[in-house]
Amino acid sequence: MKKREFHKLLLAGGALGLADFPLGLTQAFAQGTGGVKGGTLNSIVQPEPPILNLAVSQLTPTQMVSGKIFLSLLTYDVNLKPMPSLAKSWTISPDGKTYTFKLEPKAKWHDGKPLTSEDVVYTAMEFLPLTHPRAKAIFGRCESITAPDAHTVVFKLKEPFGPFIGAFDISNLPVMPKHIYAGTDVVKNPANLNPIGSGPFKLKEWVRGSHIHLVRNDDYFKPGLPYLDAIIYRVVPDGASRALALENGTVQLTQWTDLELFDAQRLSKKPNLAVTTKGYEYFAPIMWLEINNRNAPLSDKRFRKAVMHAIDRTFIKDKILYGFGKVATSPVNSKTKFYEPNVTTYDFSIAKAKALLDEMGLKPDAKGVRTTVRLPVSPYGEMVQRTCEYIRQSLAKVGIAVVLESTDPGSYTQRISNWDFDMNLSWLYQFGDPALGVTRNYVSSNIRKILFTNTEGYVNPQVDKLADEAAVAVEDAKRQALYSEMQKIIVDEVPIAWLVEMEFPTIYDKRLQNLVTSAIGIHESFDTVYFKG
Amino acid sequence: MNLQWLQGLGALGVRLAKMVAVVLLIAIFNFMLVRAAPGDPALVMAGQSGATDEAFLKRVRAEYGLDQPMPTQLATYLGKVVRLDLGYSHRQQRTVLSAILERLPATLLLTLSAFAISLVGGVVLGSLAGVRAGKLSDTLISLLALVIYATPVFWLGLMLVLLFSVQLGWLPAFGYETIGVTMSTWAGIVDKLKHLALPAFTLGMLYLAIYARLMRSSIIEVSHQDYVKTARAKGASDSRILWRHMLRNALLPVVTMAGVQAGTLIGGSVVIETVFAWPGLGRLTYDAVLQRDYQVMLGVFLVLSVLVIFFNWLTDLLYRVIDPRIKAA
Amino acid sequence: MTNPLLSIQDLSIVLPSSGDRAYAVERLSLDIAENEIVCLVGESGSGKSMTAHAILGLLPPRVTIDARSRVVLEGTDLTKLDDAAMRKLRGERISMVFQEPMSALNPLQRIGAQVAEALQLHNTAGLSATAIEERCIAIIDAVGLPSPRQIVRSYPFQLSGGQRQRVMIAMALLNNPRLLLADEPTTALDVTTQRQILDLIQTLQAERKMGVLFITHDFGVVADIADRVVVMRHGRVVEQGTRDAVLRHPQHEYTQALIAAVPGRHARSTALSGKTAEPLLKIEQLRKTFVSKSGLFSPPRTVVAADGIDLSIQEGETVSVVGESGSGKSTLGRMVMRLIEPDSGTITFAGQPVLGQDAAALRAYRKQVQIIFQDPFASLNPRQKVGDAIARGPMIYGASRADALKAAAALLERVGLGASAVNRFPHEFSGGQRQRISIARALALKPRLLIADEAVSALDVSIQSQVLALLAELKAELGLTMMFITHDLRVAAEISNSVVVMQKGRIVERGAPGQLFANPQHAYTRTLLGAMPGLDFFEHKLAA
Amino acid sequence: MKAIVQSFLRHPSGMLGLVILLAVIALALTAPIFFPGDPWDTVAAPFTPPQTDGMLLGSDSLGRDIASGIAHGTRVSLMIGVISTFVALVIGVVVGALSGYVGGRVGEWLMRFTELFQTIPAFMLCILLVAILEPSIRTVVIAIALVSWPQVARLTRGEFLALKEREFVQAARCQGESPLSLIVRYILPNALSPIIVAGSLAVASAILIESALSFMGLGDPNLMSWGFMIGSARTMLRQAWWMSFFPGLAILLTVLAINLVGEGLNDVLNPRISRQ
Repeated sequence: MKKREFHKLLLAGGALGLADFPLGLTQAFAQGTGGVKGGTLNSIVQPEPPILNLAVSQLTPTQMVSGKIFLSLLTYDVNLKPMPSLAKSWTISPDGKTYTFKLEPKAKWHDGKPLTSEDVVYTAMEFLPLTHPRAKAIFGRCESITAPDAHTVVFKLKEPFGPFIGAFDISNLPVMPKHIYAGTDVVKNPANLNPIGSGPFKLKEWVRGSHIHLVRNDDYFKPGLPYLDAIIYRVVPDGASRALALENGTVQLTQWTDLELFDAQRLSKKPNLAVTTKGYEYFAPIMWLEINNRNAPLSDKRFRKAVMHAIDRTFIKDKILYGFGKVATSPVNSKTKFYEPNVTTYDFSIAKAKALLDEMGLKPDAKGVRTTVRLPVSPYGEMVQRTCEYIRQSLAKVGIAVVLESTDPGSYTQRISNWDFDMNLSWLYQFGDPALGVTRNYVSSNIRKILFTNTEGYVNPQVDKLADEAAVAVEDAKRQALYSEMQKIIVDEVPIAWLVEMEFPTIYDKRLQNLVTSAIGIHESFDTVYFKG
Repeated sequence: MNLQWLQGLGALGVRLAKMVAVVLLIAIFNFMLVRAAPGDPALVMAGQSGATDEAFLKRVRAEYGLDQPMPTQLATYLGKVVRLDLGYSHRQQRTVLSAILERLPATLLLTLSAFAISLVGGVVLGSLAGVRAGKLSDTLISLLALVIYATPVFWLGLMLVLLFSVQLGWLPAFGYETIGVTMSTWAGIVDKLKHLALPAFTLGMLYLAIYARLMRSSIIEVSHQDYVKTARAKGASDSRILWRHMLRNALLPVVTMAGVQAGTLIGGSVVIETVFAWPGLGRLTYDAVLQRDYQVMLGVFLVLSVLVIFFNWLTDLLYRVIDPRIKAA
Repeated sequence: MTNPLLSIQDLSIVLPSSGDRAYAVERLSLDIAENEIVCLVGESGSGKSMTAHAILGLLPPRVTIDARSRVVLEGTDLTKLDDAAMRKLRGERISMVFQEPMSALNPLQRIGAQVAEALQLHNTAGLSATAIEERCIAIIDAVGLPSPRQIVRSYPFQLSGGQRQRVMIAMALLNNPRLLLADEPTTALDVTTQRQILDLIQTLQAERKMGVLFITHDFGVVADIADRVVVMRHGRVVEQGTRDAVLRHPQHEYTQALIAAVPGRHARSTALSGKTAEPLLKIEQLRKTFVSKSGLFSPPRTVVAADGIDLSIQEGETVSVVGESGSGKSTLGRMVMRLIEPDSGTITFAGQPVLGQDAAALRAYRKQVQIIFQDPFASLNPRQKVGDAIARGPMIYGASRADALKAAAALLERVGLGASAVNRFPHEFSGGQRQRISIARALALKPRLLIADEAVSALDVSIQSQVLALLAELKAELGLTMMFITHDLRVAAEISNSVVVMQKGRIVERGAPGQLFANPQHAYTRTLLGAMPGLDFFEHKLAA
Repeated sequence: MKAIVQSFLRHPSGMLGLVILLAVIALALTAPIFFPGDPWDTVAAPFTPPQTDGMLLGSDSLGRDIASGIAHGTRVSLMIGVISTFVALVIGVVVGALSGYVGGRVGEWLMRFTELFQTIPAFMLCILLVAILEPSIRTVVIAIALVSWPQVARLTRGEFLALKEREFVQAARCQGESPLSLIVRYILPNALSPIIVAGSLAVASAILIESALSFMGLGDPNLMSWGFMIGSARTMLRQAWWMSFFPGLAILLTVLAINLVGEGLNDVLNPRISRQ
């Protein structure tokens, strides 16, 4: 206990203005698994999250910052294999219907109260259904969620659900403190402003428009962790300023789309910086061009095939994504489970595209325009804008005139949800398993007037059947066969023009260790991250 | 004496009444404008926070009273405005007033310093050019003013960042203060000033050009007045005439223009706050507009309009200090 | 004559090349002695004002003094002095008073500060601030301003034109200069105030035995105060001599013409025309008060323009309405023209009521009554050809454009401008010519009543007399009835056969010019007559 | 009229502005000749610096020719400037004339309304209008017009109040001129010169506002305008300085030229200055 006391003294010393305590000294007292204690990690959060409570909002910036404050039962390594987090151990019944988790006994909330199975049950049964779109689809499949004792939680499924074991990460099940939220309006609960979690870091200060300052949680259940004293996420709206911040050392870590990709390419060659595209496997998004299957002539398969042929996807990968990506061949990302490589391919050939369009009887008019389509440009950054402009130029060459329509988040959401578009450039996360993140775009049951669903209106009963069967199949081999057949059919009908499997650069200061240790990469809790040398 | 005091009070009363009337008018104007937007706010709220089912949409509409007929919405809204309750921002998870008050000091700091830089700089350069009309220094200053006046303010900002913080590294490129490092109060102030330097200077430059050109023509105008000839006939030297007689009279039109320009100065802060990542109201509005956060949009518009009225009142005060006629009328 | 205080020899002032002539003043020589008032008289453009400015080195930029000129003050040639020496002299040995009192004082500075500045600049005796203050109060009292201590603390806008001119004089005399240059100091003032200022300058000059160079265009003023007279034309001296010599026996024919042009000296009609038929224009109990609100609580300021006016004008009669500024004479004219609506009272024209007419009646009325304004440069639309300006009237009442333009050309010919003026723009004409165009425009509609509001006040004396002669001719020829509004009794006497005197919105007296000049009844008429510059001199002339 | 033209020819800075302006207009007209291709096409590798691989001013992030973009952008920027100013002038003059000539209650309320517009921060109003009505060239023009008409209205009202009392207008009334012809034939021609000058300055500020809007991402995505080019270059400042430098320069030169011409016109049309 002495060492812990000494730590407190040290920290207290810091608060008393002895800020210039020689850093070297604190490092001498390092211990834990080879890590070096101390130091502040500066990074960027772009755009500024609306709220830090992961259960209320699942936007990427919230996940990244709150991933340090809240924990879930498990986390997943780069190959999506489950690893312990709040749950020390877990067992799955032979019939694949009962999942039992043993919780960490020493886990505590930031306000000192112990974390029990009651919190897990409350979060899954009452909190998430109110605020989390995918919660119902996943936990709705449970017959019951019970807490036999303070540190055991049992999930009983109605019928086996292959990917269920993959649903216990912080984006699906962030465990919430029951004693704070039970019985209140969770969305408006004041605790959302200074969230009480169980993770390695606590929120010290959030100055809107400027920065979010997290500090070490001393009662973290893993002894001696976390190594870092504090993490500061800075809000910098201007792209050039963000690149500058990394370059002059004001920040030591950037991720997702913090940097324009050409800046990422340039900065990754700096001696003191390193780059990795690992840590995004759980998301593994594909940038695609959603084509509204309802509007003629887009409803004709040949038109959509012509679109695939007309777009030079290697140019997009190299010139717009600056090499951060891989040409996509199927609705399932090559990093996600059950990916099927040999399906029909669409090479870049304007001649083939024109041939298909002629075959359809779409003749170009005097100005060479066969048809005009509308593409609402989503307001999420320069890269989207550039890609839409490139698509307009490419399709113009085969006679398809594309009109770009500027939108803001409000009107973009409304137009896509109401199917009021011809084409839509977008990307969705696959959450590691086709049943969680892929089929929702292609099964006819999910044609709904809401974002991130089968808004292109693709209907194929065969695909529906295959998707349902694969979801409940237990052995992986059986699921692989079903998903492979499904991918062959979808790729042939091209409801969506898949362009590039996106890779996001995480650029960080070379001295940072254990940065990317799981499939959710920089969303992880950073409890083992430290500065070496 | 109390007659004058009464008049002063009367004038103040009129100004306050005018301020309240204008604020209410702006509230109604904003309300109509914002509701004219094609997007349905409830859907936006749902879209943003991922919750996508109908029940959630209905709850949001009810919470915002979006389902009631327009007049009642307006009435409730105005009722709240008068009680300074600018509503609750779902997006920011807190009352609009707290969101605004948190960002207000940054905007005040930026606009007031830009206002000071532009007015003082403009007057000095303008009178210099005016006094030496036709000579080299005049043409130089006038040309510089014209060029700055014609430069897009954000481009100027970007170029200054390139020069001062990237190339020379003297000044920080963005942000409000160095975070995470606890500093003594004095170092803190210096740090804040260093952060304020570039944005305030960029925003100020544009208006400095405007005031310089205006001051120059005003000085030339005043130099033709008869009382200047009287002063020369008394044997006063040119510099004495400039300081004792010309400057004060020449300042009047510049100060009036400063009042009129107040609106555009605050408008301009939006661009500057984006380029320099300055956490002010300007950027809060820009984000609110893009995220369709109506409550924040209306709130900020009201506060900014009051800010403009405050600036007008400030310049009016400045005018009274310079021109005794109004007080003694 | 003792050696002169100031001697100007061969002064030539060179105008910038862009000017309309090379020299503003050519080879002018004149001397001013101690204890003497020298009047420099001439029409606008004669260079009289430039001369005064040249003495003090206050010429506008790009206007220079020819090297050969010499301006000697007590032995030192001012033209050779450098700026610092010149500054030491200005306001100390020579000081100057200007024409426009309303704009000659710094609006934002108290009177006391501006007067004291004259002393502070030349404080050789090292007086303390309080001593200077006392000297200021003394001089302000000396120029006849009431409660000097209060004047010292007030601002220029709180003083009348006359009071401000007194402040200017006080400022000029504070350092007991030997020479005072007065550049038309009374031209912008009312007749009565002008008289007080002229008396003030004379008394102060006599007390201090100063030399005064008094510049004016009004021979009446010359007659009143001048010891010696210098007559200038186009930058040259045409004649110089004592007042009586020059006025009684002018040698140069230009001087003779100028003196002849002084209005109000020809035979004046003494009796009314005697016609007692229904008057063309009858005004009964006309009232009008202007109310200006300045602040929410401050009392609104009211100005009474008409306080129960009764006036009737016979057909063919010329009635002149005389009064100082603020007497309401101009408002009366505008009310008859229905440009300003009276509060109460009635106006009847040719038996028809004028107020409250419907549109058609108003249009018919407008055709029969026309007006000529004072400022030649503001009474014509700069963007409109002269022919169109005249033709517009008839065209509105149905004449075709061709006929209207033909009539316009004839009218222009009649007023002495020639038909070719039709296609030219107003800025191509002089002040006098523009007034002729305004007259042509007024006559185009063949009106029965013509109102002339200060129609000649802005013109030089010689041109003034030509325009008055033209008006008289046209009136007789067309049988017009005329209401002539003016502040100058002499002009009124010249042109009209019945003079109405107005004060603060009320008619105080009416009579034929002869009677009025012989024995004025009302006290105010007497003060007006008394204030008329050069009255007794010209009367003697008349009498002799 | 001839005199005005002659004195303008002798006005150095005015002529300089005119020459640059004519060059810019010529560039707009001859754009399809010098730069035949579509400015949106990828014609070179991205981020080619100026004067390499035949790229006069370099290429942008998608390899589009910046020189061609500037040439084609000229037409759009000038068009936006001129049209929005025209609309602002029409509204401003009508409101100003009405409130100036009619005066009294109506005049007061019209002026209150104009002042109201000026209390709302102009650029903020622009952002709101454009964001709400979906960014397109039409909405940008409307927004700029709505933001710039108050200045014109204030100016016109001042001129009308002064001219209404002038003697030649009173004389015209006595000649029986109708109120409408008084305004059109007597007051407006004399009020035109300050309005023309204000108009020219308004075109300049319209172009600046359009570029600021595009910089904030609220420009029309289908139109290659200078503002759009700077907007798209915003994040690549360090990477490719030329992408934002040349369009910025184009804006600066055009706005400078318009201002010089405006100032020249003001000196020529405004006799007060000639008294100097």
